[in-house]
Amino acid sequence: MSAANDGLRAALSIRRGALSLDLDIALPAHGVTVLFGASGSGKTSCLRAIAGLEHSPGTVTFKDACWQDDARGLFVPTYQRRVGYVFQESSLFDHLTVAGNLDYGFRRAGRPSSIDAARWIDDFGVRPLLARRVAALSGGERQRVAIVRALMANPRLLLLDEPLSALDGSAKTRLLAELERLRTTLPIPLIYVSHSVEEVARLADHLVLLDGGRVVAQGPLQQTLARIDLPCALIETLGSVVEGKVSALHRNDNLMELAFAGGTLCLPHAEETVGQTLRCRIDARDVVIARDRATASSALNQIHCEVVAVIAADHPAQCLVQLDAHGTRLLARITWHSWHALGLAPGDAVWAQVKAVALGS
Amino acid sequence: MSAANDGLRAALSIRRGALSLDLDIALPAHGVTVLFGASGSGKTSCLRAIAGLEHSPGTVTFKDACWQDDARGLFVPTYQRRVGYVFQESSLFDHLTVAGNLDYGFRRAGRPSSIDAARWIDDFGVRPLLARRVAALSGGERQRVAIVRALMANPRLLLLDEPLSALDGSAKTRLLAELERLRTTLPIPLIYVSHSVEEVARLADHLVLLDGGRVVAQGPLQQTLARIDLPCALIETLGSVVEGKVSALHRNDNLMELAFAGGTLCLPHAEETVGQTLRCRIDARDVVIARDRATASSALNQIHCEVVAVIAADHPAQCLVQLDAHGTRLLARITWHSWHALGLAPGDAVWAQVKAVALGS
Amino acid sequence: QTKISVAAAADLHGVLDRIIETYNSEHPGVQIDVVYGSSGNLTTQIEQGAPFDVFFSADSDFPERLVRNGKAVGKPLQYAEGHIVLWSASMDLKGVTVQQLTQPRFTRIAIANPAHAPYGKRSEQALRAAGVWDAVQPKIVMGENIAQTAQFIRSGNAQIGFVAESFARSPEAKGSYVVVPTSMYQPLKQSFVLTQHGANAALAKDFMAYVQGSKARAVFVQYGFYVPEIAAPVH
Amino acid sequence: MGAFSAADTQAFLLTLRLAATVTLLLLAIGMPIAWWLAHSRSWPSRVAGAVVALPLVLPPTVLGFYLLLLLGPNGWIGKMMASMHLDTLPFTFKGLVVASMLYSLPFVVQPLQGTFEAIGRRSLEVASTLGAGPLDRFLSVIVPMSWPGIVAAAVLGFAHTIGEFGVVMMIGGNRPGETRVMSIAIYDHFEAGEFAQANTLALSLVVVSFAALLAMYLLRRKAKA
Amino acid sequence: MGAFSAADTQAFLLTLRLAATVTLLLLAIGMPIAWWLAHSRSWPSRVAGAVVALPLVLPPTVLGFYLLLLLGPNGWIGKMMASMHLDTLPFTFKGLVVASMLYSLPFVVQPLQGTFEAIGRRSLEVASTLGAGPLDRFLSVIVPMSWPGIVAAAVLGFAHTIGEFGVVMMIGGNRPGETRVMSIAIYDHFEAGEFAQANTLALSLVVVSFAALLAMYLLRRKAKA
Ligand SMILES: Nc1ncnc2c1ncn2[C@@H]1O[C@H](COP(=O)(O)OP(=O)(O)OP(=O)(O)O)[C@@H](O)[C@H]1O
Ligand SMILES: Nc1ncnc2c1ncn2[C@@H]1O[C@H](COP(=O)(O)OP(=O)(O)OP(=O)(O)O)[C@@H](O)[C@H]1O
Ligand SMILES: [Mg+2]
Ligand SMILES: [Mg+2]
Repeated sequence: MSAANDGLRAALSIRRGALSLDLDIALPAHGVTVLFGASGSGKTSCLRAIAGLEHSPGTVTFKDACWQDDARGLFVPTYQRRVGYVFQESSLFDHLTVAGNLDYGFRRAGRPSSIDAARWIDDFGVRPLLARRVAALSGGERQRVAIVRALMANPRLLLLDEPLSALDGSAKTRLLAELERLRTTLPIPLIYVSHSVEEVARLADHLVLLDGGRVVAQGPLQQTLARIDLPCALIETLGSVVEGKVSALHRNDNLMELAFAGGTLCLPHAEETVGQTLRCRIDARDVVIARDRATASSALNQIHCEVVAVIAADHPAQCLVQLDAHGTRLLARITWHSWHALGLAPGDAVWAQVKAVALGS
Repeated sequence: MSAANDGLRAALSIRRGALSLDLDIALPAHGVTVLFGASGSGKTSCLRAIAGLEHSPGTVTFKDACWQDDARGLFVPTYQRRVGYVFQESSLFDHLTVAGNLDYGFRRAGRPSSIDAARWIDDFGVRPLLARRVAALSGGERQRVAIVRALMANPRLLLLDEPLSALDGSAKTRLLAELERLRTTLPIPLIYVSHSVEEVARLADHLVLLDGGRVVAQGPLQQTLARIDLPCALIETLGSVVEGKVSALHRNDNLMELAFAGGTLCLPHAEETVGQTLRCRIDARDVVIARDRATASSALNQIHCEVVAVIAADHPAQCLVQLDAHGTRLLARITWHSWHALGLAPGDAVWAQVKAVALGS
Repeated sequence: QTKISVAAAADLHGVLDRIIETYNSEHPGVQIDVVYGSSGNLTTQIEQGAPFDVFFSADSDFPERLVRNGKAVGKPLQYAEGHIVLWSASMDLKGVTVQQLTQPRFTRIAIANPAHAPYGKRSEQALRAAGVWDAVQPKIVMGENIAQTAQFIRSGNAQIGFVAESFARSPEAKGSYVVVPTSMYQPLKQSFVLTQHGANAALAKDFMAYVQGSKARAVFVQYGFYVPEIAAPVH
Repeated sequence: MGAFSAADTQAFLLTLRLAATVTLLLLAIGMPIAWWLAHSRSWPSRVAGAVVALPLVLPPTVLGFYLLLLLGPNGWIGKMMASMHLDTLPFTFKGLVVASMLYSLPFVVQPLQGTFEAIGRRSLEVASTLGAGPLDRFLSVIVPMSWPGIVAAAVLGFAHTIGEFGVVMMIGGNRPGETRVMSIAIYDHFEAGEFAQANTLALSLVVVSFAALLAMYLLRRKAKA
Repeated sequence: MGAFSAADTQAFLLTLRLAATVTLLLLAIGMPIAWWLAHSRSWPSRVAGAVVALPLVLPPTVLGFYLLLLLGPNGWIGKMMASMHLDTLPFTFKGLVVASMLYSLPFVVQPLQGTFEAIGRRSLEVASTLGAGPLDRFLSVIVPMSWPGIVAAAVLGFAHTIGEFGVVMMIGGNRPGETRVMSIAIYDHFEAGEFAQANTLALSLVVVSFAALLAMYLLRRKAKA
């Protein structure tokens, strides 16, 4: 992978208790890489090894710097790697105020003028919290402070370990939106650990899939999602992601249209503007396949597709059908009964029906 | 409510920090009551007050016994109330083996012959664990032991505080199935705290809804679900529950049919047998409304209903439509756009379409 | 040099303070610090380099040990003779003899530890001379030094005990005492010696000379000591 | 190394007996005190905490001296005991036990308090729901769960009692078989210039105490691991 | 109550000076030791834990006596110091400082160890990712986070040094202004039968120590709340 030369390259053999993970990854120098895997698959261990918090045998290089090379006995300690790290659970310093926390890394980075601290503080809504004691923050506020603190330390690489996992519904939604905004403006690469498909869909440019102690796939998002050789549970979990541009707003109905190569999707509208690029994840179980276009149905979205492949799903009654809509892959989970009843076969032209409400984020 | 006389009656005024909850509940002497509410709504506080672990002003009576009556200065301590309590997080005694934990309450209850300890130990798969140290158990195993321990103490009332919340996917699924089995055989009333709709659907006979510091609704499950005067977020979260009997198995397709007053649902089959009573929850977002019966579609289930009412959903583009299928209430979330496009109005006859895969539990 | 340091046996509490007071009134501007303790302990400390200039022991053995070890210079000189008395804070001891200590009214008899305290050794001698040493064993309680022994008696925890006469005669002492005949034990040749540390201290030598002089002798007598070549105090 | 004389052996055994007695009694009274200190946030409990710690900082001779006055025939406790036809405590084994208990109290209470603080209320609540009353909960939950802390308390109390000198010197009276404990015997040997015997005795004391401490440390680490 | 004589005042001030010096020095050397004991699971650290605790259980007079022999002109440390043209330590303020440090070491190390054990590695890892090196982490994370434990260690070390008697008696030599601390002065007053002065002095000692302990207890509770 050509990205390897100017991004992060890690070849590590991680052994911790029951965990045995052979990692060999090459990540691009820009954008968000999501490390995706089930609980216990070793995501955190991997991130800790990259940050130098744990020493597993192998090599790690980042851009022009070699961080670890056991053959040469080289191991750069964490504090010299300039990696930002946001931990899975809150990890603010209790003995400092919010402002003191933010300044901790900022001061040690020499308070560089290249860091627009004020902007981040505003972007993440941290300004009203500055004078507060850490104990008086909610879970969402704590994670926001932790992210801004990491950013202000002027890192060359930002690592986030499931920053949303400890948050409840609304706090999660809000912080995810803020991270989505950060994604478009951040000048450094970001590695984001997650086991949430929603987070993958919204943030990932690049995807690394961990399963059963190894990297089962890595690469740009759409390419990785389209692979049919992965375990079906994984394919199913991932679903499909449609990326397009907002093409029209129907303010009366609070709906908008998202245009992509395969057609148009109609989905609930919040604050998006026309022309904005948007991603939309479609769960395989929300897709209905029909031979004909339906009329007089509340299923608003009907997309003309071609059947590409079918594989068995994890439940014996069901199968996963991969569809192609002018280059965008869609995934539908249906019963084998329907597959046979509709007489489907790869190459057939069908309609994929998706309710607009299923797309509300 | 007539059940009040022979079940639990609690009138308590619970004040703890930010929480201010005025509780007035009357629960039947049999079956499972689910206390449902968002995180922080005071479910745990409520259970603790009933168990006597916390003393909030008010009265509590259970069957013929008065447990608390502040007017008379009466407060029966927990250990004399004979309530079983399964805590939200694991609470086994570390210094005892599994067998020691089970025996703790059993011995104190006088090892009554009326308790069929062996059956519970087998039902919950605890037998292979008996000699283990508690530290060597997984989360799911710990909760199973905690439940059996509580049962073996011969309680008159069993309280479970989100026993599944600390478990991950598969452990949760398995234990939920075991609780479902317990529900049908348990001779004592059970109060189950949860904020999971799945658990409500599968376990509740009786429902108490907590919101904003008060009981917003209480009563038998179907009656409570049918109420349209509740906050729409709550209605939507609850969805609908269809209870019926398995009427046919299609082993080739791994599907089965569930017959209920309003028709038949086709859904994935696991180990159910014909004649078995089954509950099936239907998420409002999985229901499509159509004027006509669809043909050549993978949506297997089409149920003839009448539109009962419509209310605004929490997203301005959407509405919740309440449908009636011969006495069973169904709920559909659709866009207002579709509502108008289909020209729907209360009293209209429509088809509710549900994918079979959406019903896989 | 205007300052010296003196180590002194515990039975000199009071008397030595008084002598230093009178010495100071004649030699204003000099300072003499006194440290009281058990003679054995002080001897060990001097052997380990404690910066005392003069050592007042309760007997002559400890000063001789220092001279033998080269930790003191010159010969030990006797400054007084120490006698023991039977003392009680609560009982009238008129007519009581050492032999009578076997009587049941004396449940606890305090003595200094004969193993190392000079006054303790003399108490043992007196009890042996009276032939009651073995008989009174169960009643014996021992102090680590003579001052602590006095404490047992003063607080009433021991009804009776052997102490230096100076304790029984001190102004604060309550109760009554009887002298133990010197025929029953060997009076203590309380001696002092110039330590190596103080070998070159003119003030130390001057003070030692003063202690041997008549004014100091009078104070010793006043506090219940016997001084060679001077008539014994009247009881 | 000097030999272990019969008198020294007696002092050694007496010391062990004293330490064992004091440790057992202190555990019995220390547990309720420690539980109270661990779980009450009231004003009196805070003051009591400082009072219990006081023997840590009092010179033992001072403590011993006041005890001598207090327990003696003229002290108010001594008078009280006399009026109840009890012997006064100074110069007796019982007296040493009382004084040592006072002296070693903080060494027993503080480790107990530490473990008790670490036991959450949850385990007690669980026991309640399983039908255990207050005393039952103490015996079946608190005691077994705070085992490492109880061992630590016992070892510290034991070792500290073995090592005490000042208090014993003040109120003991050095009576063989009754109050002549090892620390006193060692000191006597020093004063008499019998360094060889002193060394032997001191060494045996150090070995016993160190073994007890080491056992505790190894145990504590195990409990943590 | 007797009056506070000039000599007593001197002893009082000397005691405070000694306790303050010892406390500061002990905090400085106690912190690294406590950190090591708290975070190492190696065999040597466990043995070291027991060694550090040893002064808890040694009779202070025994400790003092061996120090006297070791530090005196014939002891090997004394000889070493003499060969380096340093004064020997016994009977000097410096000597008292050294002896008191040894004696009070466990009282400082143990509370420090307790708080250090409570600080997880997480905070240090966070500091690393924010660019803080090892010393920086110690000063900016460990010290402020273990503040209550440091206060407890300081108070206990201070109070315990104030109260020590046996060691000081053996190696101090009771020199006014140099080694005559309060506990010795009180004992002297006792021996001389000057109870009024003894009481006054003992009371002032108890008041100082108790105030320190009480402050610590109140602080500790606050920190927990
Ligand atoms: N310090 C350790 N000692 C022993 N085993 C460990 C240790 N750290 C990790 N493991 C093992 O490694 C496995 C993976 O841990 P890791 O935290 O990296 O997983 P994860 O993918 O981050 O999981 P999650 O999504 O739950 O955070 C764990 O299940 C555990 O068995
Ligand atoms: N001991 C307490 N001190 C102060 N506030 C408390 C205390 N216990 C509970 N509360 C308050 O009561 C609220 C409700 O607590 P409770 O645990 O009963 O909620 P819950 O419905 O069980 O929530 P969850 O689903 O998260 O368990 C909490 O948010 C908290 O503000
Ligand atoms: Mg993780
Ligand atoms: Mg709760």
